[in-house]
Amino acid sequence: MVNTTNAKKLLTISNLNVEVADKVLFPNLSLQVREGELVEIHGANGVGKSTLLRYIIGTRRSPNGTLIRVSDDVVYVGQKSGLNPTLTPLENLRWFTQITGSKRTPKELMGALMQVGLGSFMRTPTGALSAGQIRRCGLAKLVVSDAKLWVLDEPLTSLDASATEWLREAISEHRNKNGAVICATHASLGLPAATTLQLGEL
Amino acid sequence: MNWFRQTFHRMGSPPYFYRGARKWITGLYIVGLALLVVGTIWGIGFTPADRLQGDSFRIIYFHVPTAHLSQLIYIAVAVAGFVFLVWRMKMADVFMVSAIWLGAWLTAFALFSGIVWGIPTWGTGWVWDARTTSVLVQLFLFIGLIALRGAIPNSQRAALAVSVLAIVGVLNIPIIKYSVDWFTTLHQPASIQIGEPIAIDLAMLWPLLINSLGLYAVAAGVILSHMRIHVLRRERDSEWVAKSLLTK
Amino acid sequence: MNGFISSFQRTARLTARHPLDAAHAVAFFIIVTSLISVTVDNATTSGNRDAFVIAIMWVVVLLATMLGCAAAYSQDYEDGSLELLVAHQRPLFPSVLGSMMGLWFFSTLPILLCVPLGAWMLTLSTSVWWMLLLTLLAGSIVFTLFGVLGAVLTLGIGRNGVLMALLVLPLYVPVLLLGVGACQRYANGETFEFALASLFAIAVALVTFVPFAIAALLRVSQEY
Amino acid sequence: MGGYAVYVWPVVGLAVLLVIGVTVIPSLLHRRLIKEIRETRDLAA
Repeated sequence: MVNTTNAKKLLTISNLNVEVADKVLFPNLSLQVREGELVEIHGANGVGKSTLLRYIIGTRRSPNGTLIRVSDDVVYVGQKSGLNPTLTPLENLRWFTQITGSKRTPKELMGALMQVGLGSFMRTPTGALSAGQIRRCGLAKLVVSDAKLWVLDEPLTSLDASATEWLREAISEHRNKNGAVICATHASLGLPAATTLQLGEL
Repeated sequence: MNWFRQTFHRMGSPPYFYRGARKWITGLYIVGLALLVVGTIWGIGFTPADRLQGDSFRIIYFHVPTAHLSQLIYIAVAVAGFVFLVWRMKMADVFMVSAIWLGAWLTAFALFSGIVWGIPTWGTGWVWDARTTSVLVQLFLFIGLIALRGAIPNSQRAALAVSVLAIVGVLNIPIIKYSVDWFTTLHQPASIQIGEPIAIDLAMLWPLLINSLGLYAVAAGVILSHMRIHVLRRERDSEWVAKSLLTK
Repeated sequence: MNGFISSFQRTARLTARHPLDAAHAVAFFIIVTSLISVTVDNATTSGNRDAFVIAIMWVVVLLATMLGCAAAYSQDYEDGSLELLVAHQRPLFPSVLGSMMGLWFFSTLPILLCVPLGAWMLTLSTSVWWMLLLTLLAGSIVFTLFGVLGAVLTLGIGRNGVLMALLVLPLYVPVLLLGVGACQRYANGETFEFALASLFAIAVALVTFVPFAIAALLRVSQEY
Repeated sequence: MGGYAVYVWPVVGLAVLLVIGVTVIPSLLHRRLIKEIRETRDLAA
């Protein structure tokens, strides 16, 4: 594990109001994420967890507060899969690497799909896969991305035991390589040295 | 310039606007309605009939002000859209919602009065000439804005979409005007004589001016009172609404 | 009988919840009729059958192109691809231009290829064919641009294409008039070059401007 | 007044209706909204 106090800051949020439909859900939020950290965001439904993640990946802009991401490299696995149901997992993954600009050979893409257990389904249209398989395919994005900061929204939804175990290992490995993970979740991932951010009533 | 900036700032504050607009609305209504009554009676009863068009020319006292104002409202909506897109000022959105309905009604009325004027003057109610066509397109643009606004439940998002459509539409208006002008000069059948600018007598002009001013005042009042309603609806849960309702 | 009554009631209740929706189809009817009317008007006064056919062909291509754009970005919106695109592509403009050219190439161009078939069925003089195709080439690009704009404006509302048509059809007016005008003038043996030049100039201007509006709307669609 | 004046009256009539409509409707809406807000406040209190 990296010594967190000396590690580089990847994300700094200060005095951000998390707003949904003109209502401030969580005022004056401040958060720092350094290399090697895992931040779990807990909180009840509708408290603004997903919204906070959207501020972090930059699809939402806030009128107040500041949010500084050290670099553009962030990878996001959200509630929606981000996979086109007509295309195959392989084609979807290829499109993902194209828009994020991470260079991967077809072999590497296939390897990523093997890792998440979709080896025999990589040429099936994604729409024909089960909910759990689609989640796995979404998580394969983490493998093919160069991003240092992983942003995960309820990553454990629909995952079976083996996939959960794989994700926990992948997160640990990413942290060892100076990466950081922000994860909105109901159930704690149960990994060591995780910071918890409780949204809503404390 | 300082007072201007201050007023601009305050207008963005809902309670200030809600309280301040009330006096303005009453004033605008009184002045506007008085002007409209004077202009209408003068126009209908006391101006000489036109040598060529007879009495039906009096329709222009209603047609011209509405047609002009509806166009002005469309441009104002687009400007408000720009303000909303850039500064996300909520009052700009409130203005847009309030103004598009009035704009659509005025445009429809302008079309209707134009048709009625055309029957005796041109011998036909409808001609695809430059003005009628572009006013019709403007009505369609207003209808589009209303439909879009009504279809999106999230008010923030609806406002953004309406802003973009209004801006695209207003940039299109000169192009529409140009193309319609060009297209309709293709075919001018000789049986129809379209509006040579009639040299208007000053006695005929006065009621037109008075009616225009009256209509502008009433329209401003209508938009302000709609805006008040929207502000109140939006802020129904806030402190100041509770206070102002209790003291009444 | 119970099933009939309950279903009728349900439909009535849903209509009452959004009364404006029922008016959309009516407005669509009126707008399309006006578009046909204004373009055909010229043909009826000149008495040239070719001018009439040109007007009809243009309106049909317009509607076909517009409907082909109605679903643009809606799948990406549903499955979250759009969220990724907005998060990672800065600026969004090239990406928008790319998918729009793709849409034009694979969905609009086939319609143009069928235009000679339509012209033949409506017995348009063969001398006008190439002019019709040339003007429609510029026209279809603009129809695609505004069609995508309309589709993006109505993203995630879950309505049918009628609403999108209401927003977009008024924007089609200038290009329709210039295109039909140029073509009809050509058929009547009048000077058409100026209209043709204006048509292409407007098309080029819109190709550079509209994608920015679309990109802005795509960002906005993720922002609430 | 004669001749074509018959065309003037429908326009004037509609104009009057329009002015009454656009001025009266907002104030009715405003009153209804205030009543509604008061009601919900009373319920909450």
